[in-house]
Amino acid sequence: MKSLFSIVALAAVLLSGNAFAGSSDTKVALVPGGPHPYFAAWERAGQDAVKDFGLGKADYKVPAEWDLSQQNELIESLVGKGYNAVLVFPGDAVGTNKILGELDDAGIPTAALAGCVEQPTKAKMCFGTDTGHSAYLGTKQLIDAMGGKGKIAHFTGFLVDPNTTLRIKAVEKAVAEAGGGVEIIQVIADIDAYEPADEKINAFMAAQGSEVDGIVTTAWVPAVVAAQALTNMGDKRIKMVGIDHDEVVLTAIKAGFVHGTMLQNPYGQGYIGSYAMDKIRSGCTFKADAPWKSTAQTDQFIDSGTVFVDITDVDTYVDAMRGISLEILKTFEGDFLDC
Amino acid sequence: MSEFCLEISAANKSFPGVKALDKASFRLRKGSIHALLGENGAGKSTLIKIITGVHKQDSGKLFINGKEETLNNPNDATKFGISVVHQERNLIRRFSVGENLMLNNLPKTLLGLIDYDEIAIQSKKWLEIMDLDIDPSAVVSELTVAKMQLCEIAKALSLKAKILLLDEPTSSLSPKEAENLFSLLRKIVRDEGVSIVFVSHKLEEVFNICDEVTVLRDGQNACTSENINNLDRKKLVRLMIGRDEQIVKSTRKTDKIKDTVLALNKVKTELGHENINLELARSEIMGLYGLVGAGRTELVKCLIGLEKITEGDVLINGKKTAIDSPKSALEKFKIGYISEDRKKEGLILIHNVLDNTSITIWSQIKKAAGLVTDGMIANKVNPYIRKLEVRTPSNYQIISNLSGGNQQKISVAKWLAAGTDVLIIDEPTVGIDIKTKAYLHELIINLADNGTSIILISSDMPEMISLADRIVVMKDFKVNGIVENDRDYDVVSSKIMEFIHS
Amino acid sequence: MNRTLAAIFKKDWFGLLIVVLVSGLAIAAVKPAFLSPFNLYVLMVSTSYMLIIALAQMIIIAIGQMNLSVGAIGGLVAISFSGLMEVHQISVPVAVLSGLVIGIACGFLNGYITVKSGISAFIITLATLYIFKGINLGITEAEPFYNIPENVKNFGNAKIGNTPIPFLLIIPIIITILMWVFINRTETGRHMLAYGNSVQSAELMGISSSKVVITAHIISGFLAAIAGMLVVCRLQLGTPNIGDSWLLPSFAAPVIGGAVLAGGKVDVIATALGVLIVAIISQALVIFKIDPFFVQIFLGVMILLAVFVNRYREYKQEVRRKIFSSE
Amino acid sequence: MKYPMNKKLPNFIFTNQFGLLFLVLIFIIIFSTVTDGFTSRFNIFALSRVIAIDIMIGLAMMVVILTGGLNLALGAIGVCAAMFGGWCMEVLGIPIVPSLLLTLGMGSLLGWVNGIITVKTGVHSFIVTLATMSIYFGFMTMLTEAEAFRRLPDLFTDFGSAKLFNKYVSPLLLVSVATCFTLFYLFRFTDIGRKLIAAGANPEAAEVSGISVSRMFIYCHVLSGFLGALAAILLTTRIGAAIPSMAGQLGMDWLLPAFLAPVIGGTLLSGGKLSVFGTMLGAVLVTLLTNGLYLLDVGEFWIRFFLGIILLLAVLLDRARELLTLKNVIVS
Repeated sequence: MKSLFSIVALAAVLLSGNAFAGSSDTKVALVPGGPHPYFAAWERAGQDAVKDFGLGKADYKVPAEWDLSQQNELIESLVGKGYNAVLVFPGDAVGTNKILGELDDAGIPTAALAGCVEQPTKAKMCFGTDTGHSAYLGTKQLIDAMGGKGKIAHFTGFLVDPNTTLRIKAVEKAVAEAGGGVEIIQVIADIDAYEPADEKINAFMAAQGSEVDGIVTTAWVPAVVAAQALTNMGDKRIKMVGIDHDEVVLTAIKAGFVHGTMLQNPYGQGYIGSYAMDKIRSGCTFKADAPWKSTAQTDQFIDSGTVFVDITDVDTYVDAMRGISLEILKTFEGDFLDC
Repeated sequence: MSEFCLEISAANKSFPGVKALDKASFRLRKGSIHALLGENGAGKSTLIKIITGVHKQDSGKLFINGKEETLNNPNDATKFGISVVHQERNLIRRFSVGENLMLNNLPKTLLGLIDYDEIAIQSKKWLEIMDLDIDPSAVVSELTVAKMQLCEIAKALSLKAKILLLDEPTSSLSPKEAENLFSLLRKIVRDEGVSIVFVSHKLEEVFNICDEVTVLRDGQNACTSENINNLDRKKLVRLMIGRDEQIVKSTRKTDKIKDTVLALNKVKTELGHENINLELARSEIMGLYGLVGAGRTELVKCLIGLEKITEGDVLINGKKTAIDSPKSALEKFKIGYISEDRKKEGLILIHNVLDNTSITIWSQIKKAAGLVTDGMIANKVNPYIRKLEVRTPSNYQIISNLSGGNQQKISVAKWLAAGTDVLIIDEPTVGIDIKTKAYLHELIINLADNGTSIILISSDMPEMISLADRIVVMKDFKVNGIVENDRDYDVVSSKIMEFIHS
Repeated sequence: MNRTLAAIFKKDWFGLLIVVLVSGLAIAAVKPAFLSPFNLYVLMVSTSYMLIIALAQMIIIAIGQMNLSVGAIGGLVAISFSGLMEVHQISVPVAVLSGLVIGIACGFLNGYITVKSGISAFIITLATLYIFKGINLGITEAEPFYNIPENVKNFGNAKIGNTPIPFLLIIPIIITILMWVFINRTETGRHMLAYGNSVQSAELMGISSSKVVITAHIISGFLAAIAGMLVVCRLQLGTPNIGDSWLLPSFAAPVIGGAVLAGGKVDVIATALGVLIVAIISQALVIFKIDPFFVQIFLGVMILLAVFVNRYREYKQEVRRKIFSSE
Repeated sequence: MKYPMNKKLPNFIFTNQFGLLFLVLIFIIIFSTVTDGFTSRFNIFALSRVIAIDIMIGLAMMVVILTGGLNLALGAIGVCAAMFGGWCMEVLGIPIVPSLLLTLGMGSLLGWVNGIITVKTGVHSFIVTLATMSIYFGFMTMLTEAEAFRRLPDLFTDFGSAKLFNKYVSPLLLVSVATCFTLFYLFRFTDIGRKLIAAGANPEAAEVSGISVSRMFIYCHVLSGFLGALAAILLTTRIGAAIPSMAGQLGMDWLLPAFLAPVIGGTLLSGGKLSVFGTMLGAVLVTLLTNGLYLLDVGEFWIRFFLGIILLLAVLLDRARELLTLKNVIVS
């Protein structure tokens, strides 16, 4: 798969860039919310972190289902197995806190990766994308592309996911800032499965396709399906800003059917996250005056980089990502850690 | 070709725990109606299952038209022209009559698709043989039970059956329908060259139509292919139960019957009963007699609140009352109903003896916090289980493992335990062997003598006349007449018949 | 003539047909866009694979069982189908064929175990659901297959001439017709319904349970396979998630179509209309911009309504049956 | 409890529970020898907590299966109840105990609605609860706007992480086990319990025998809702907040444990026969397996596959046992 190759390339670059020495007994577990292509890069990132920073282990462990309890069970079993640091994409922004607290009591440092848990939390940090913020930026991009006026539709994921509510609010915020010119004509949610997404999004296109000028999608599946729909319709009038790096979206960008997408940095998250965990286990602590960003959910947030990619840089987004990852890594210890 | 179309010699069959057949033999003469008799558990059903290929005999030979054959499954039996009409209705209720008849070899068009016109034509032929005037496209579920029965026989014939097994065919038919059935049987034996194995507990019927008799007792032959003319009822019974039959002749004095416990006054029901007026006195046995579809069971079901009474009054001990459910019938008014349909409404087959016998009394005997232990139950019901001589290895035996007779005893026992004032007994002895039957008759009389009022529904005329004090004759959901029973069979039965045909 | 008319009124699908027409016209009256060619196209597309999914469940309902693994089979076939083409460069026809084989195999497994063990299909298919989905995830590790051959993609988008009718709809239509013939006009089909009506009676009539049950499950697997591949054509990628969302709609449509879960009563046409109704509703919800929060409630209420209607139609019949069947 | 129960002890060998107990022990031995960390304090504690919740969910489904029906809305009911409870505690500031009672009340109420509809329409509860699932869950998301209630009283949330018996066991497990004994008493030693079972086994016969079947069925649904709410409470203390996604989309993440435990535990899907302790052991077995498989490194993506296989083996094994025991039954 292309995305994988690019990640390998990125890895190579990072390798040459920085040689960290020393070996430790840190055994990091990278636990996504469930089986999902977004996290695939974590596996490679973990392996590289082991090589580069001499960790004991940094394994990518996927819950059998996209289900909070399953994730908790997995994490608990991993701890039972002797993993002593956990990077987790919170199965629920609130619900995951409890187990993080318990891990902390057991002397196991944890951090939220790719998505945040809401404070108060025992997670050392949230290293990832501010879901709200990226939705906000994406919408901004879209509004610019639309020339500051027009009708917007917003497609997003499960309503029961607190992030969804954040995204809806963020999009509204961006629209509000754009002044009267832009309005949201429809929000379609709960389409994290492909078949209903296909049905609903196309139904929307059929009913509103002529009126709507822009589409912003803030979840993986809607992004893929909407990109697909626009491609099938051969419609280049409607501007769309997607999210993440699914090939369908990227191809649609190249083909000009999708204006751009908000990329996140899964590899960097896994790579630097593992590094940070090791540091913390080796006695480092976060500085009091660390340059935290703060988000709707937490004020211990470190941005893993959110890049807007459009047709001009879609082929080179890997480099863009690399740049950011290197940046973060260079300054990470200095800025954040007390060792 | 031998003169016997079916022959079984020295068949043995045992199941874990019992030897069902012990060198049993059976010969069916071509073109004859052959009675296969025996108490429940004597091995009849096992023999039938062997003939129909459901079971395989452990040892012994099976000949068809003089050739030895082995039947591995029911289909084999069908191939040899053997087919059976079971006690339970076995038609597909949502399918049309025609399709049911043809289901095993549905006529097809050139494309291999089902040809419904052809079904109608072919099935019509068989229906006519059974003198059945039904549209083949009629849905089975809308037929009367009697017609379903005839359809099943028609179906058997349609399978080119040369050997027809009828298991308790009249158990749910009225005498008239039974007589009609018999003439048809004689007809198909004559015209269609069919030979019939006839299984029944009603000996009158056996003498009525059978040519030869084979009796099984404890898995062995008590007699084999005995000509009916060499037998009389007495001999036959001795062959079956190994001793003489005590015929229950009620010597009850009806004059001691006084105060009315239950009265129906101009009752009209949701199911279509019109203007029903009845009075039931304390310790009276009131018979409800009528043809299938006369609305007897339906009436009592309305009475105990399973169906709605739309007009008229129900008076209990003179008080106007509305019974909305069997629950209140039992708990408020102490009225019980022993269903005709043991398996469906009578018993919980997957539960054990104890629970089935005590189901009616849990609320009665519960202690604080609803406590009901097996011990408490056993104390209450064991007397009745003993009284009725239920044969079961333990109180924890699952009901479905008991014989039909014992099952029936349980479904009676639970109502005795409940100690009701009014007991409605629906077809108490259908498919019950003579011993148990006699026993149940005595029991019913004792109950009445001890002050319980009984409504008895039965299609078995002798039974009705030997038990009931008064016989209410119903027809088309109406009461056609009431016969005071002076226990003179001929007089009473002819009176009843008049009312039925009036 | 009158008799045939009366017969039609009695049919399960008649009421539904009315519902479809009325609701369709009503929506169109308010939003003419509803009848726009593109919208009709979308409607037919979503109907196309849902139709097959519903039939895959219906055939199992017919024999009085349930198949919880319909979606899992569909998903497994979907990823095998696309995987074979992407990873092993297998030609489309061969890929389709192997897809069908896998579906049939899964169905056979369900049927065979159910018959031989005598355990309720509900449990067996619950277990196989996990097995099939497990294989799916094991193979893909949750990564979709993207490189679907162009001709497959085109098939997923093409319309017939300049009508709004999608190619995707052709196969489902054919299959629906075949299923109708199978259920109503073939011996095996009738035997299945007979079995669904009463296992005991069917066996006494010499109908072989194992044949009936296994065949039904094979058909179910076969249909699930087709549905899975159609979805791939439609989405133009083979993602492991295909099938995850099938279970509820697969039951909803037959039930709205008046199927009896106890078995023995299903109606192909009514089921098809059931699918159409569900599709129309979920479209209406989008067209009328119904608050996303309402959507769930709406679907639930609809299923209940459908059920109430069916019950009401049966009610009087039952009273009559009570009179005859007892005694 | 296998119902109806045979007193003679040797027959226990043939009961479903014995088979399960056996399997559980076998797997415990296997896992504790071949995996590292299975017997670790942390793991056992974690197990005890997961088991506690799965038992409760299993029991909640069991009491509806008893009627020969299903309760697909179980998860939805649980979440609705939990959210309601969270609202009581956080927004209304009602003290813990009354809040919990209200939560249980809400669960029972929703169960009651299921029961009423099922009984009045005579439609199979599968369809009814399929519909109410969407309805309940829809209303919940609408009213809460998917906002979680996370500022719950510490006393309440601490309960979920409290450790007993030398930090090996969670108090949640005690709650579940206590519930098991209560249900065992109900079904084995009370008139109402016996009536529930009779009604489930053969509604017609029960009705004719003077039991109000519809009332019994409604009781079962109410009980199911009640236990569902109880499970939701346990889950809330365990994750420290009442969150709409605690049982997944439409609450369907609960369905698998809900079915596995009773079914493996020997509860008859056609109704009228249940096994409280069987359900308990079923939950233990399934949780044990998941945990063990995670520890065994079979590769996370394959876990579902192996779970499916083992589930299949478990039911087939149980079936074999049944056939074996049937042989000692007298034929007559």
